[in-house]
Amino acid sequence: MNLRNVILFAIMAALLVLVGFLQSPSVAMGMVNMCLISAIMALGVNIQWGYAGLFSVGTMGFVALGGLAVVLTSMPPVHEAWSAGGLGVLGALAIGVLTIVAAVQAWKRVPAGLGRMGALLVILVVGFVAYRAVLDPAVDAIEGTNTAVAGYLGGMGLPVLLSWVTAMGLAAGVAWVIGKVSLGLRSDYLAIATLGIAEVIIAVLKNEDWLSRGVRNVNGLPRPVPYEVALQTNPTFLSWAEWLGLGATEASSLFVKACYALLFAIVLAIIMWLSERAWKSPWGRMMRAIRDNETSAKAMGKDVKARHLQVFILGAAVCGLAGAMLVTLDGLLTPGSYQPLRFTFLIWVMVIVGGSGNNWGSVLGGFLIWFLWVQVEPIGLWLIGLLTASMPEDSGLRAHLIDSAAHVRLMTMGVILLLVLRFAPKGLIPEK
Amino acid sequence: MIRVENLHKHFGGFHAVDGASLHIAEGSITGLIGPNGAGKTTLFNVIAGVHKPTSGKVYMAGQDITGLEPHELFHKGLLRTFQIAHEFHSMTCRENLMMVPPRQAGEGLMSAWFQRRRVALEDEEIRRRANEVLEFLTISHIADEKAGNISGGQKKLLELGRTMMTDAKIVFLDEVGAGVNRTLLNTIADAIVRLNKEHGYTFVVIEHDMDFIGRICDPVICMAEGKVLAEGSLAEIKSNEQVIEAYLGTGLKNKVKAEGGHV
Amino acid sequence: MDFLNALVLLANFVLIPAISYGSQLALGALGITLIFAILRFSHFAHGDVMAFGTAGVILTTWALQAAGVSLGPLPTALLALPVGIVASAAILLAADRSVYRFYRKVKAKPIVVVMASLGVMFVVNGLVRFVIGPNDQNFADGARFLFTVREFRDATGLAEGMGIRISQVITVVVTAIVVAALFWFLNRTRTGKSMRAFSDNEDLALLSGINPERVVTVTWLIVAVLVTMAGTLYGLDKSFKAFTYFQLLLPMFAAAILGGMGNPVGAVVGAFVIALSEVGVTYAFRKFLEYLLPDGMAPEGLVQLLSTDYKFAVSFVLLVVVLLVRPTGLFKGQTQ
Amino acid sequence: MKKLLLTTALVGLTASAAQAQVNIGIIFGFTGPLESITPAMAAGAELAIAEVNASGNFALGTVTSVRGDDGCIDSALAVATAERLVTSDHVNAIVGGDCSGVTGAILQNVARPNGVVMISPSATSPALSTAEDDGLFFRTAPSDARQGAVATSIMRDRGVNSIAITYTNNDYGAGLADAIRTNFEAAGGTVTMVASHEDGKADYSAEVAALATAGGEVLVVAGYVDQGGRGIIRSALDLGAFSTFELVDGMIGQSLIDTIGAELEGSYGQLPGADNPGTETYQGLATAAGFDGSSAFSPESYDAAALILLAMASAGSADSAVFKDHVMNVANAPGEMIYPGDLARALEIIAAGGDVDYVGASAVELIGPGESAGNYRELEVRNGAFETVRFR
Repeated sequence: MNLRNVILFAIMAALLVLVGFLQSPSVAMGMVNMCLISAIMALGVNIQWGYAGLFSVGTMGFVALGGLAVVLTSMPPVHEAWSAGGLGVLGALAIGVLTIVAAVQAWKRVPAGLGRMGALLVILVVGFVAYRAVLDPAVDAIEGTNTAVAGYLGGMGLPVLLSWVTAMGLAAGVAWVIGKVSLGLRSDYLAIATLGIAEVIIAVLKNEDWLSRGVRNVNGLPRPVPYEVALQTNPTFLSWAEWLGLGATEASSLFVKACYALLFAIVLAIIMWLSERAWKSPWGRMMRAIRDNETSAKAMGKDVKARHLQVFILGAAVCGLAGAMLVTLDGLLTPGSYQPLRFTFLIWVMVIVGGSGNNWGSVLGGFLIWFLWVQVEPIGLWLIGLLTASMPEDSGLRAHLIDSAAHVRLMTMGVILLLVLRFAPKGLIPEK
Repeated sequence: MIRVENLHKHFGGFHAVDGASLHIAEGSITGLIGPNGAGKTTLFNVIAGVHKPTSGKVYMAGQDITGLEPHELFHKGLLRTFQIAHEFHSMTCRENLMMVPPRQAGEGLMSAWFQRRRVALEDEEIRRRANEVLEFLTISHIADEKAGNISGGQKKLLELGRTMMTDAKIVFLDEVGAGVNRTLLNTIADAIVRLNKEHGYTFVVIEHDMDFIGRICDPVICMAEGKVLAEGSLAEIKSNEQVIEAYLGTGLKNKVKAEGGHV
Repeated sequence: MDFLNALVLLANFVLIPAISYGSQLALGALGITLIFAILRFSHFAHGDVMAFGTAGVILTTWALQAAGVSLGPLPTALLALPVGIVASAAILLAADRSVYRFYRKVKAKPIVVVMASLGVMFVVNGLVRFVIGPNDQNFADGARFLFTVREFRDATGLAEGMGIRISQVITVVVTAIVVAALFWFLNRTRTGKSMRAFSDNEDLALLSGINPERVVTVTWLIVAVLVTMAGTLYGLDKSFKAFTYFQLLLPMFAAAILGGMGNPVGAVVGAFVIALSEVGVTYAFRKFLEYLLPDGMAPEGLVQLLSTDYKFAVSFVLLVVVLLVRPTGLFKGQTQ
Repeated sequence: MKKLLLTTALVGLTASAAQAQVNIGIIFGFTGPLESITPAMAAGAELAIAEVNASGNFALGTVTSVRGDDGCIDSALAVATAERLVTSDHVNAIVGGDCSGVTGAILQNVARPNGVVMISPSATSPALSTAEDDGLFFRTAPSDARQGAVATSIMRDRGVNSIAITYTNNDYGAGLADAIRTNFEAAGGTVTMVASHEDGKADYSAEVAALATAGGEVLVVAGYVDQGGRGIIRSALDLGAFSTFELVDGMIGQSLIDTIGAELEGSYGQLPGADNPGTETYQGLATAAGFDGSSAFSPESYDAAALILLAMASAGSADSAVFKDHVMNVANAPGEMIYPGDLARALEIIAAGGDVDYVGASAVELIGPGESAGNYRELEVRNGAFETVRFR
């Protein structure tokens, strides 16, 4: 950390403090929370891109899987649904896995040619038909149970913080499969493939209602911190608030946000500690070598494929963790809210603007870009307000401009990305 | 040490290596010469696992190593350098050397995170070895330079240095002398000979500079059009009719091509 | 008769929609593949540039309609095409001059240019909404059908019918003409040949006296024609909406890669494969089988391989499988 | 960076300068999938506010409105926006959000913690009926559970025995499709297929092809008027798959008829609303103000804003904790019926200690957990326009 970086972070902190004064402390704290989550997502992408040069744009999928993990871990199980079709779903999933294993074995064992194609086809078709035959009735039974509030299998009813761990596991597991299949592709193809796979993950989340209610959303996820409303009626808390000279509402809102911020900051600190330590160790040296020159690294005995898979999984796990934290903060899972623009490309902007290959850069990028993502709209509205102040009230152009204000946000992101790429291609905090 | 049997490598219709067979004796410094496009580099690439051969076999110490991955061959003691230097440009010269030793404890994430002391001790040892190598190659003064910023000849030295960071048995050097000034070339030649004598490395060297070949190599193998043409001492090769014709023929062709605008 | 019915059924619900959708994708995918062949990067701003060009066409169409200009049964938008092409050419060249050219000069890695195209995507995305707003815009006029399902049924006496829209005919015809013209241009004209030479081997082409900036400019101009055509045809056939055009990016890329990135023939074939698989794999074949199978053997369920929820997943699974088996796509694409 | 600081500072200053007044936050998805209908919704809410300001009868001061973007599907953005509006712009109440998912997120993460009243004009998910809300959440749109029953009775009365359903793939569409399916099957009808469609996709032939094979006398389209729903209808007509459509509230809009044309004749649907002259009045007002009042959920938005202001007037306070208990009173009988354009009169009556029954543009009648009772108009497309057949 040199002086320049300290100053950059100080400016960022000052911006947030300024928001606290000019808008409200509560807004600032809310932003800090989202900034922390964004920073972790950016670290996840940085592990894949900055460490290993993997152009994976499937971030959204892993973030969404993290969200799914929260539901699967922390929601109470729906016993009704389990007895209606739980076994059927598990059976169908087992059939699905068996089919894939059989297909892979056939691919490996049967010599290439028509025989292999035939065997594969038979295995896949039979497996698929069996899978659907077992799954469909079970799913219908599950989704038929009290659809308005349940209609899914529920979770395991474990503490919500545990879901942050399962989120990493889930994302890592899926990343292992994706990585096995697609890491051999060259960069642009890998990008499109991961972009598509992320969309497929979202489609599963949206349409497999038995899993997490699909687009019906899961509301009321348990919280790791107290509820504001409970605090507002808690005499001890109220006396604290009074002592601090804050209103009950404001104090409770700030307190809850501070609790979250503390949790998130701890997670971020752990990840940073692990990342920095790894990056400065022989492991990091090896990864930099692989990123610099794959052929040469191979010739020097490094197993590039295995290492790529390793960082891909690590990055995915970190993104999954961030996704779980996000859903925990929101208190609900809305699969419809996962959009590539917001959960993949915006995160990439964070990494590039911050400085790829540099952990501190990613953190700064996460903070700064989230800050702008939220603040550009009011600034844009204000600017357009200034611009149009002299226009007559009923001017069509004025109305058009005001309606367009919200779109300034995307344009700003684009302009920032282009400027950084052009004039500071290594980002605000370059890799040393 | 290395036996190549009837090796073919085809790219589409182009037969880069077309039935080459050769044997490289343990402890030798074998020179591999031949006109441009003779298939020398492709042969290297196939032996070193970069390309899978179309047909044919490669044996190392009697063991079939055909089609193994480069990193697997590395662990068997087979190393190679590249025609165009493949340095790790964003790393310092010392780091370029330090990344080489295989099975470093610190390359495992768990050790990197939680066995700091063990990793540090091991790394200290590797650093010491890297410093020795730098000393040996007389490039200690650039140890902390980014490898992307050093001169072409220094990069070649660095590549040679990397092969010294592990217990190599056989090292393939692809055009070590290309674009290297006379002084550095001599340093490289000295280093190769010393490594051969003191550490028992076997070398296979592709090089166009006949003085260089003549100074360190015996025997010399000449390739042309994907086949092995002749083998023997440099003097023998130089007087071989077929070799002269192969060089002259393509030499003329090359001249014509160059005038036609080929780079 | 049953056989004919089955055939008409399939044509109406699968083949005709897939062919017109495939044609629109083909034009978009051709643009992507050309940019990749000449400039060597994946152009992520493609969908939004398409929306921009189409917005130009729409605004002009409205002006023409207001002025009372009409093409009779054909949509007025065809007249407005040149304006849209100029608009998209302007934005593409502006992006090239202000963004991409710099990276060409410094010989940046392709991935950096891809990132820059992401930036351009964000900017154009906002620009389109400034120009025409986020709303759905309808600008099709003229006759809608060549013949409708009912007309077909009445005329042939079959139980099943099929309809063909004017917009579908225009789509297929225009696509055929544009693709043919493009191939003629690439194979027969001097500029086209130099583009192909440039794509095959940049260094060699430079030595033989090809002006790279000219090749690049011509490429952008062709891409402008292709995207505006694709966007306008798509808008005529369905409707215009900025967000939808952004969404088209994925199937267009899938088509280009499936066919072999950098290979124009591949892009066209890939587009049709994607379109057919999206419609075909999720089609419920019950009625179709009812016609073909003997009585009593008709299936109970819908005979649908995959729910329509996953229709685009089909193209991606296909894409990944093809890439694994043939990393350069169905037709040999570029590897670098 | 310096400039940025400056602008942020100024934004903050303008916000604090407005503190002496009553502030209403308008939070809709100005970007995202609903971006095309939200301007008319926001304009509706702002129309009500302008009317109250113009009346001069609002004792609590001038009402200003602040727009905020919830992205419709980006709950993190929605929460950040709402947080900013509530704690920085000090809004006294929120009109919004638009989509049920983000509405739930704002309710739980901002409105409840800060004790701010929220009236959503368009979040119709049944799940919101049972959400914890501390009496702060209302909606001028009825829950979809009710619409399912209404749609079923409309179709059964017309003698329809089998239907196929397609819904937009979000909580609104899915909830509505569930409600219609359950009701229709309970009423003895057959549902041949329930298939979702994604909004904003390139092509809907696959969905229509599957639905066509499943068959059915009527295709129920539970989507949005200028989104996938329209694409489905267009495609279904072109392919000759269906000729009659049952349209849910999100599908009702003149623009549908304008783009589809005569082929839509005879299709029918339902829209929240009682036998209400207010609807027409509202559309007149909207046209005069320069926007389309028939756009989906625009009347409900007007009503949401109007209800908030009348409740404030009735309570004599802009404090949510106080006026939240007055919302139901002003919305329901007894009292003088209030229609769009009558807000000045309503304020007078309230000031004089009288009672009002706000009917508004969408026939507001709040029941149970503070949601619209669910009076519906049955509409049919006749002569190129939606005509009201009867009220249910």
